[in-house]
Amino acid sequence: MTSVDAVLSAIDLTSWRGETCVLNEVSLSLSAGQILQVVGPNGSGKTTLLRTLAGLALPDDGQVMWQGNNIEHDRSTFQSQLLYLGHKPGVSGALTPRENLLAFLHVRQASPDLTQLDDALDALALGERKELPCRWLSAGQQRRVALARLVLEPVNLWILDEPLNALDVDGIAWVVDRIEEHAERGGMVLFTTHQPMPLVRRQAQQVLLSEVEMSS
Amino acid sequence: MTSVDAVLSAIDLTSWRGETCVLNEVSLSLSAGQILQVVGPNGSGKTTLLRTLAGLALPDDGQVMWQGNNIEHDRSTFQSQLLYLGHKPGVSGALTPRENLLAFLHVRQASPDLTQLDDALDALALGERKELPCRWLSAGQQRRVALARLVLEPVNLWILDEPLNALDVDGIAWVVDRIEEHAERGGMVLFTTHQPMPLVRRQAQQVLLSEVEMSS
Amino acid sequence: MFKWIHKFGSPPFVYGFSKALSPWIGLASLGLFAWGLYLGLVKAPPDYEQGEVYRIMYVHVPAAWMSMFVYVVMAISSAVFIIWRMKLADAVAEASAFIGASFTFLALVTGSIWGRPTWGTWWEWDARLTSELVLLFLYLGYIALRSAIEHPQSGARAAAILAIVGVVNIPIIHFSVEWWNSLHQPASITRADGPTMHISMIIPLFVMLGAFQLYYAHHLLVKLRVVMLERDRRTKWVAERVQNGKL
Amino acid sequence: MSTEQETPTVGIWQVFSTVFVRDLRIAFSSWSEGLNPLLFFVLVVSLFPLGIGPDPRLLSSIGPGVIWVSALLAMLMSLDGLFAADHRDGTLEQWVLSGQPLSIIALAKVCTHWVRSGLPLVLMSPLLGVFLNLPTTALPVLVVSLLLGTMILSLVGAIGSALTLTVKQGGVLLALLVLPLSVPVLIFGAAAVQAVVEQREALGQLALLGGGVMGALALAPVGIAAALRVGVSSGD
Amino acid sequence: MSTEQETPTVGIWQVFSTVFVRDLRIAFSSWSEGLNPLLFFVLVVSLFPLGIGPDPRLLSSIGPGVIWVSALLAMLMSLDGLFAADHRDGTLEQWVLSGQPLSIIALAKVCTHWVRSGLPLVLMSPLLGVFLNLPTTALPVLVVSLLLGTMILSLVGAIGSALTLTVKQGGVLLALLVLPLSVPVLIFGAAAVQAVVEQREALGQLALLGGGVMGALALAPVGIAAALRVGVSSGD
Ligand code: HEM
Ligand SMILES: Nc1ncnc2c1ncn2[C@@H]1O[C@H](COP(=O)(O)OP(=O)(O)OP(=O)(O)O)[C@@H](O)[C@H]1O
Ligand SMILES: Nc1ncnc2c1ncn2[C@@H]1O[C@H](COP(=O)(O)OP(=O)(O)OP(=O)(O)O)[C@@H](O)[C@H]1O
Ligand SMILES: [Mg+2]
Ligand SMILES: [Mg+2]
Repeated sequence: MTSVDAVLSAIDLTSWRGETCVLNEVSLSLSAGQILQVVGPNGSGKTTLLRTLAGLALPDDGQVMWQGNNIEHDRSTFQSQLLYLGHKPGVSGALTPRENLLAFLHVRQASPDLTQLDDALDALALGERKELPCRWLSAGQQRRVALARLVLEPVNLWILDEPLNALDVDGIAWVVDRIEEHAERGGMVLFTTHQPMPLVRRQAQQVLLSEVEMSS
Repeated sequence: MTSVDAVLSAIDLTSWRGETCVLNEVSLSLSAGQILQVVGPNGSGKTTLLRTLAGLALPDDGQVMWQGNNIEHDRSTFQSQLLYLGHKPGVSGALTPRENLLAFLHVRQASPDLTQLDDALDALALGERKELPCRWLSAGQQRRVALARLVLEPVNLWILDEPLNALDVDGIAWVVDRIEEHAERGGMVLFTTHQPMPLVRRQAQQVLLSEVEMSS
Repeated sequence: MFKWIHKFGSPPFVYGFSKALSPWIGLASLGLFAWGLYLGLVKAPPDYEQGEVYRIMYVHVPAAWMSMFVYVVMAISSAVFIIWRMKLADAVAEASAFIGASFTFLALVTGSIWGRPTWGTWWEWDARLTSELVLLFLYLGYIALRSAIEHPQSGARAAAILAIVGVVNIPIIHFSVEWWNSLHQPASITRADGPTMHISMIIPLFVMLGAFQLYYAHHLLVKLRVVMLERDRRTKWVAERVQNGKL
Repeated sequence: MSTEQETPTVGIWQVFSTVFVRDLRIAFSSWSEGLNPLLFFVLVVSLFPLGIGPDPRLLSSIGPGVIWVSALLAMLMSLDGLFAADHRDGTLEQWVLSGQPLSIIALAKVCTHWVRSGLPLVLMSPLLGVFLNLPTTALPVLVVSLLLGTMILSLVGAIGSALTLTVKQGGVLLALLVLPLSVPVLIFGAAAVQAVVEQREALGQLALLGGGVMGALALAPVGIAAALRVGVSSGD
Repeated sequence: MSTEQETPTVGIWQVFSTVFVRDLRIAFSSWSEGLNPLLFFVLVVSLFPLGIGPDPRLLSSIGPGVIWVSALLAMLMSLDGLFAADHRDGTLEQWVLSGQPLSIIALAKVCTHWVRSGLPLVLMSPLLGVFLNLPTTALPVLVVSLLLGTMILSLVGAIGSALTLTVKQGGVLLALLVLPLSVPVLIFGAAAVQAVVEQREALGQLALLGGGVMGALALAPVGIAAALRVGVSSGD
């Protein structure tokens, strides 16, 4: 399943949790402009796979390669090209949406563009609430704060674990648009969702994970 | 919007959060066999409304009536007929699915039916994992544990806040079936979801909450 | 009876009542202060043991008594709030917290100043002193808890529970001198078999106590209005008052 | 549909034991956690000789105080997260909505807390007494005073823990709330031991502590329940 | 597409100050929280006279030890949640994945912790010294020793806090890990103050503490970063 021009590739990833083999020799590859959806029922190992690809979890076997190098050997090059949004949004309840986002931006960019930040918040219907501590926001609003990073951080690879969770119809449309736009500009997107998602302009490839059987 | 045979009714509920009026004189009523979906964009106050109806949050104005009595005056009668599942599933990560469910059952029933419990876990594809601490389960599996209570606790009123979150296609179908079944048996269901949900056998009524404007 | 409570407990009525009354109480308190200080500092004879130093008593003792009195008021109104859901009672508790903490602080400081010449030390880990310090912490905890909980209604109820629970400390403060033999004066005025102090020293003390009480009442009434405006800012009666310029 | 007659009422005892057993299971789901408060107690007591110096006369004269203060701190430390996990995962909401008396559920949780934190500390205390040169005649009183005292601390502390449920870094606010309330316990407890060390009667102090346990048992569960209800309603 | 040249590299100083300011903002987002570790310190110090009794000679002889032990406990208490909130809401994952040196981010977090917990406690200590009848000549040494000591405790304690990230009730396990490491700090710190009280030189102990700060500054951030990486990868 590896292709020659793959930028990100995983080779024979195997992950055990307890006595269960959650990932069994999973391989995949992703090249510029590609969208890849990881599909599988609840508990089939999608989150485990995405976390392993992002370098957050170590596989028991196999490796993840970024531009031909194992990501463990050159973490910071890989990570500076990666945006990972997982089940936990990474939004601090004590800070406002603006403060939350600014901290991430300042850590990754020398001088982030502030008008762009305000535009993004407006586009996500958070404009009125950008000075409110995030713990007061609704579930969907908190997720929107995290998702604003999609348009603020210019990186190549997006790894999104159920980005549509808790979002309303408008929110979903916004995310879908961003994903397609990103791929059109040559970026790569790896994501999961259980929702039927209309990707209009580009077709997503799918990686199918099957149900995990417990070996007993 | 109140009807004569309403079992649960809310009259002019008003809730302020900070300087924002999240619920502005919302009234609704629900009678036996009815399904009611609360609809509205992110942050429109759906969660606030459901928590208020369940008696978890106090409204600034207005009241919630159960069989004609204010729920604050006779909490335990109301609550013993209520199953509320919110954004947080109420599943302890240190306990197994079985232990989690048993604790809830034993608190509400003198002698719960254990075979029914195992059947429910099997139906939710948790059969193999019923002895695993819940913190090891995937997001969708944890939600399934909480949802198993739908078939285990014989109560009249279900209040479900985004019960379909994190569920896969099979899981969604299971929940939808349970909701329809419950209504057919004369139960009442109040729920929210952002997903297009095919209620095949019964039509859900809708309560529409509009976007919340901040008064500044 | 219930109707009566309802009328006199209604915010607009209390607001008007407080507005009309508070200046007079303030004046009366000032008057008593002047009289009490004159009696205490000029008229009362010097103590045969302590000389002139004892005169700090006229601030210390009323402040110490008030620190406990205000706490009891706070606890009782908290109980009323929890049991009958009377919002006004909670406003009284909220308005009392800061002034109560101030009285406690004053008692600690004046006690300390008094301790230096009489016991030869600013501070002693004696039971009454410590329990007064603990009372200060209770007040601070009450204020901190209220401000730490964001939803005002929840903050009010949480603080009320704390105030009620904390009231167990009041008898401990009062009886601490008897339970532990400590440096501090045993009760010489508030005892079952009558006071042991000379009458010319006691009268100014009670005048000062009256002054403190009235000052507390004055402060409470003023603060109550602020608290009520803040809470009812969205109601009709506040809007009407704002419109008529009658704040 | 009326399902009311289908569900026979649940006895209070069943509610209590269900919650008690559930919480014990969580507490001891890993052995190290079960032991933790005890180890903390031992560590704090052994810090003192390090901070103060090894003079045995000095140590034995401050011994009762040190053991008592350490016990109080160990209890406080373990109180911090008493309801936090349940609140975070939503279980607490479910208890509030269970339709059963919340004070019984609260009492069950306090009992688990005491079995996990208070009891081991009581059992360990004689050894630490010996370690700090307390006379052996003082050890029984040490044990009894800690037995009663830790019960009060569990009960009263749980109120504080419930009150600070939604406060972000509740730990220190908790200390601010609970310490003033536990000062009398500390004073009577340490005084009882000190009395025996100085060969006086300690019955009076112990009786007061016993009365405290009774009072706290009667009143605290209601307070905890009220505080939990407030905490749950004050937003997620 | 190659976006690499679009993003000029971010200096280490910017990373540090961003995280430092962000955390300070969270810490002081309510005034009461900012004050809390200090209040805890004051409360614990005042517990001892209650437990031990009011004898002034006894108190002043154990004064340095009591203040030091209380400072250590206050630091410990505030260390408990150092990374917990960030871990729970997923921010820590984001720091790990930021592509920036994690040790710098860790150092920034430790600095916030010290400013919030250590510094106020250092500033308050002279007053408590007076309360416990320490001679005024001992106060400057008390302040300096606490200044250096709390820095070491913040740095070393953060390693423990990072190690107990995924442990459920980490508080007490944290104490277990950190207390043994902080015993030398306690011994030298208290000994320095005791030395001045007994009119001896305290320079030796202070120099040792200073050396400790240097060593901890050099090594701890790397340790914390490693521990955080492990904590984040060991499950959600
Ligand atoms: C910081 C130091 C002190 C504190 C915190 C303190 C606290 C208190 C308190 C709480 C009371 C009220 C007790 C009650 O009515 O139940 C009180 C009363 C009193 N204090 Fe102090 N005190 C301090 C120092 C002193 C000193 C140095 C003296 C005199 C030598 C003194 C003399 C008195 C007297 C005469 C009363 C009235 C006793 C009675 O009849 O109840 N106090 N103090
Ligand atoms: N210690 C363990 N022993 C056995 N099975 C485990 C253990 N830890 C995790 N698992 C299993 O590993 C799987 C982890 O799945 P993961 O979280 O990656 O699923 P997912 O595909 O993201 O599911 P979802 O759609 O629900 O988010 C689950 O099936 C879980 O039950
Ligand atoms: N203190 C506050 N000040 C201003 N607005 C607030 C405050 N607290 C909460 N809000 C607003 O109140 C609303 C609460 O909405 P709620 O959580 O009920 O939304 P919801 O309809 O459930 O949304 P979702 O679909 O995202 O779950 C949000 O719009 C939130 O921003
Ligand atoms: Mg997943
Ligand atoms: Mg919601």
